Amino acid sequence: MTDLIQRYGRGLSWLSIGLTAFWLLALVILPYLGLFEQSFRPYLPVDEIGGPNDHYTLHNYMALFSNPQDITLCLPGKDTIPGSPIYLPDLVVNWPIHLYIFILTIVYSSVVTLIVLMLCYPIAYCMAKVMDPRSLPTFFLLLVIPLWVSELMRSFSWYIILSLNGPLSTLLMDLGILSAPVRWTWGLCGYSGIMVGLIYTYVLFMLFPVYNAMTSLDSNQIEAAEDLGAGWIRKHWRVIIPHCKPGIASGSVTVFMLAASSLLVPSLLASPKSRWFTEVIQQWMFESHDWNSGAAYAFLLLVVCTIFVTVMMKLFKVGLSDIAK
Amino acid sequence: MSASVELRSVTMDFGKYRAVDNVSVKINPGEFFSFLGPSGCGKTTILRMVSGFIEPTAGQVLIGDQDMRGIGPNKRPTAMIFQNLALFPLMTVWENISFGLEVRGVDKTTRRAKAEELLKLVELPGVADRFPSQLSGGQRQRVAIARALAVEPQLMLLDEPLSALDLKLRQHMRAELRAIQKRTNVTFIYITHDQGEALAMSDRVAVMSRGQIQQVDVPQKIYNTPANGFVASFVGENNKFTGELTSVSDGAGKFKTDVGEFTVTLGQGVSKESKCRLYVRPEHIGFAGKSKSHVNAIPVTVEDVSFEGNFAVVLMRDKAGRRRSAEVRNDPMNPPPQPGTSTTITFDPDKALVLLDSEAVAYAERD
Amino acid sequence: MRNKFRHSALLIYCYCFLALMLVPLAVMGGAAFNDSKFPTVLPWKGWTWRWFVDLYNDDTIWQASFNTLIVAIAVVVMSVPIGTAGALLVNSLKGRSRTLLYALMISPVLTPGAVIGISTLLFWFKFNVPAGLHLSVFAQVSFIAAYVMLMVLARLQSFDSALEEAALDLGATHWQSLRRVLLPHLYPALAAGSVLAFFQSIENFNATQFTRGASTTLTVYVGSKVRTGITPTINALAFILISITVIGALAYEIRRRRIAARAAEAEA
Amino acid sequence: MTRLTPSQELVRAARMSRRSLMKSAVALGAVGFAAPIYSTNALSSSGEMNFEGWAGYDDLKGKVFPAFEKATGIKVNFKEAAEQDTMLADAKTAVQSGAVDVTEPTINSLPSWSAEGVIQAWDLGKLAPGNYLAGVPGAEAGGPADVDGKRMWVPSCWGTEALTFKKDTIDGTYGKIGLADLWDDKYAGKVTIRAHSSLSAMGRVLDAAGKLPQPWMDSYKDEATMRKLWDIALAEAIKHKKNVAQFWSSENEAQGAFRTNGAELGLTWDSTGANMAAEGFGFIAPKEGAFGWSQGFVLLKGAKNVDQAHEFAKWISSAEGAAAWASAFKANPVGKGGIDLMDKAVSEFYAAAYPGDALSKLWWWPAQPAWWLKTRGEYADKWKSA
Repeated sequence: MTDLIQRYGRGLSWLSIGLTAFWLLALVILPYLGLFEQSFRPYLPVDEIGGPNDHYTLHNYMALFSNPQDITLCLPGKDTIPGSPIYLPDLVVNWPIHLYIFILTIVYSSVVTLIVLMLCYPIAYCMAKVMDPRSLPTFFLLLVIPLWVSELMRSFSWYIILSLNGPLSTLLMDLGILSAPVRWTWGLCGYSGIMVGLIYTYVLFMLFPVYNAMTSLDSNQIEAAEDLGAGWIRKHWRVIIPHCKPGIASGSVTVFMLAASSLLVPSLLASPKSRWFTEVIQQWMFESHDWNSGAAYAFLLLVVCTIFVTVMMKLFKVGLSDIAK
Repeated sequence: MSASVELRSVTMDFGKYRAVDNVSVKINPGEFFSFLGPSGCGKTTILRMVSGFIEPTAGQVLIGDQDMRGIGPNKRPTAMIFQNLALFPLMTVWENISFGLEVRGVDKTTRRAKAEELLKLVELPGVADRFPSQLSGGQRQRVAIARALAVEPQLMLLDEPLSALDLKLRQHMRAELRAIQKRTNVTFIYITHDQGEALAMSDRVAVMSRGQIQQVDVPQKIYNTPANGFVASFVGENNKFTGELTSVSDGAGKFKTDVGEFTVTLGQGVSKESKCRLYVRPEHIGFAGKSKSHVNAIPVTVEDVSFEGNFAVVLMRDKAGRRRSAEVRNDPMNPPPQPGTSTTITFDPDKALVLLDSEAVAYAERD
Repeated sequence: MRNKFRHSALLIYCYCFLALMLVPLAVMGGAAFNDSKFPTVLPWKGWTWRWFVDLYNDDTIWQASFNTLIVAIAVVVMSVPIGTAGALLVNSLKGRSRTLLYALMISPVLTPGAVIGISTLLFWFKFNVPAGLHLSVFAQVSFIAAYVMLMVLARLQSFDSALEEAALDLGATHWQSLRRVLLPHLYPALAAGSVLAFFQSIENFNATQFTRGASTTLTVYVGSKVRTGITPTINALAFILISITVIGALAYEIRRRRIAARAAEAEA
Repeated sequence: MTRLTPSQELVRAARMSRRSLMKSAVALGAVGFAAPIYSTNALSSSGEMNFEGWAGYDDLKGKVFPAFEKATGIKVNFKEAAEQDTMLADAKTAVQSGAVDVTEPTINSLPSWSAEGVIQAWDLGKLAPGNYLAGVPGAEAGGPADVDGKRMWVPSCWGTEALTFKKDTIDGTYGKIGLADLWDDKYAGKVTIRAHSSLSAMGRVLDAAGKLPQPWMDSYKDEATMRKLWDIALAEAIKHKKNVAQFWSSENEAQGAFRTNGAELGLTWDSTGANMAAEGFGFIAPKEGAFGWSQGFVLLKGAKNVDQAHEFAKWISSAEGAAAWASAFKANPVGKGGIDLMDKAVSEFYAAAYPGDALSKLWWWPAQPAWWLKTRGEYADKWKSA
């Protein structure tokens, strides 16, 4: 705080505090409070609100842990590709259905984040250190073209591409690679379509921060590492990645959060086996009209994802302070 | 215009750590004043208190007799040259230089003219439209100086600005800085851990250790009559002897060590009871061949001779196995003894100083 | 030499990535000319311009596009200063308070759009602010500012605060130092943040849906078409936008190359 | 010379056009903060009404509302909503703001609307109840449209959820094909269904086969019975999950399933059947009877244009209005004489879809109270993620 005033003076400090306060109070906290309060009360008809049944309860939250269902766990390697040669025994568990969906959402969001990171890192490196900087604006412009088209339309084109009689199957059959068309959204335990859609939709949210971090790395450091005989793996692992950690962390947090809270992509690119937690929230709110439970689930998603991100950052030894050093 | 600076019992604490401990010093207008000390001695903290980035925990900072408490860095008549120069990477050279004028609302033509003029002053014409990243280290150095001068400060604060330069350039810039200071007659406060820099440029030097000033004096006095063991060992080289004073009389005495007893001169505040050591600078050591007629003589074996151009350093071991060194002028007629030979070194009593030993010495040696 | 080979491989990878990013757009663009009511390229039912004609005649789409643009601009104008202020604030805090503030700031990113929309609507309703695009702006800013904050924060950490001190020391006010020293350093992040904010706003569906009142934005319009079936009119609009961007990018690149060639000639 | 960094390039570029940049930034800012002004809320109480209805039916704006305005002088401000749930969500807030007068939910969701307390009763004196076709749900007193003896809902059009099939591969003769076919092994990977309707379809199949301990209709009575019956239906459905090519939840998804995702048989809305008709697909009522849906108007509490709203509902019950409304939705009219004024293609499509006794076998979706919807959601989740 004193640091803020020292660096930016009183006027600017108060301005930034004021703007942040407006944002967090008027646009985030206060609006959420109403729903937050509602999430602790049962869903009741209007005339019973305020009546004897209207009391605070954790019931809406506990619903996540009710309704167990026999679920045959899908293990990677089995069922991923039609006619996969690997045989794994079925693993049946009896889990609360919404908890199961919730766990899958977190797992698949993490995988998506990881894949996106691996896709983006070389590109960010290339853009920052290899590409002719004068070509960058063009490259950027072309990269953001997909953003002109709404997420819905983009996901819809992927739906078309990945569907049974879509261009991908047709192309591969014309090339003689496939003998029969394939539903590409059914792979990876029924989540391949969703993952493709999420990766495609959120890849730029990783690329920009990592690229940003990469540009601030002095090329001399890379040369120094090369000079000291570091191979390219060591060079990246010991010099470049540590420098880009803040960008990687901020990109990963963004992508993970976006993926976990995405709704359009999982509903458009679903397979008959897939379900995303946001769809459950949506269902609470708009099919069951139960805003109370919907809000409870939404806050659960918020809290658990925040905890998850914090734990992951601890695990990988990236502090918030790294993001905001 | 130049201003005086006075620190009155200034103390600065960072949490539990005391960076500056009750420092008082007065710097005269137009003076080139250096704070010399190892890293962590508190000299940078002093500079930041003068410039106004931090406020002292206790005590006063006065610039031109005015108490500076509560006055921000942008309101003080100071200009700072940062260790890493802190040139604005996204401004061209001339914009960097005239930034101080720009924020004062000076119009562009005047600013540009002033920038060109200053570039001439620092002997760097023709680079006005480049970016700092397109300049060499020495050129950037000059731009930083020009930028600081542009605001016509009464006080220039320099935070080890030469540390990133190579030796040749550093020596050149020393002279340059000194010349600019004389030309502009601005008070300079210079922070460095390089004694050569401090001695060569400064009117006066304050040697610091552990947040305290050990000695303030002109460079010659600092070198020739150090106030204590810390100053002696931090500034220049010394042969150190551990032992005790056996007799004391009128500023002189006898100092007994395990390689003999020597006739010595007593430093400031030394008495028979004080904890002290004997310091003899390498250049004050002479060779007496095998004769032992001199009053202060130590038999040694030569281990190595390193030739430095105008002088040579002779490294030896005394009979207690301690390393000793001597510096002799390069004289082809009278070459230094060859490695392996046994010889005797001597030194005059008035060049053998017994100085107060404080924990600061241990600190400096550890460094 | 090995470096050179690796660099070429990297460049090829980049261009492949770019190409892959554009594949779905090709499918979408192709559907704009397919004489099928369903926006797909397969089966191909013949070339047609009718979707462009439909687009031209669709007043709702034009009104929705205009609304979308207004909202997007308002969102950029609000979320960039807010996100930047938030980043500066977080950056200057330490320990617990930083973690708490940071968590609060990114919480809207994770909150489902419907929740944001509904809570925004209900909250402003208490102050008699009716639903409308202004509430959509508020709802969108609440989470888009977080993206901006993240980008600015990442950029801030590479900033040498000695530059600010240097500016202050030279007599600049805090405001001048911000404007001339810090902001220029943040430009890339601010530019990227603005672009991101703009596009995020354009495609926001859920939060807008609940706050928009009687006005319609493009994505909401497209979303509402899903129930009855999207027609390639939307693809026609997308095709036009994409074409303009591609042509713009190409024109820029050609012009740049020509200027570069001329400069090289002049030097030789 | 050192190469400039991207940020330096940016600064250079920005500097070159700083003036124009500043100008446009200022302009953008001004427009941005002025944006809220554009979202005007036209609320007035004469010659207008605010209607929130289904999105995507272009003829409403193009033909129906102009015709209504011509007939009555009342202008309809139309807000489109993609989902009924959106309408209810909006209605919850409109109760206080009065921004919406009338919306158009389906009759089976009326209990939720009524329980939410967002609607008020119609004044039958200002309507023409005699105009409604007999048999349409809610047309008569004492029917499902009444709450506490008051008419809360009046019909606007109706339709079905029945079987869409690929004519090449499936024999869709009425009486041969039924809901049971959805679960037949020979259609593995070729079926598209809605998660919750398909469970109802399974329930009705099991019911017809006598495999349920009590009638399927009982599952609408209380939660315990519902869970008992739906557990059975769910377990049976999961055994046949491999049949499902794609779950649909909107018209677009249903069409996509047929057009590109290889579905050949589906339990879909009639509109899907109509849209797919030109592409070799047929639409037929299953032998067990089609699911019937009926949508209609509710008057919101806090409505500002009550008289105009009545005028509107009354006009839709006239032959002309009913035909216009049904044509726009490609559905069936609720007013007497409406069928004669319908678009010929539409009326022919329906004649073909309900041959013989199909209309008498219509299985109207029962009223869906809140607890039922909630439980249905749970089962849909289990069914989808199984």
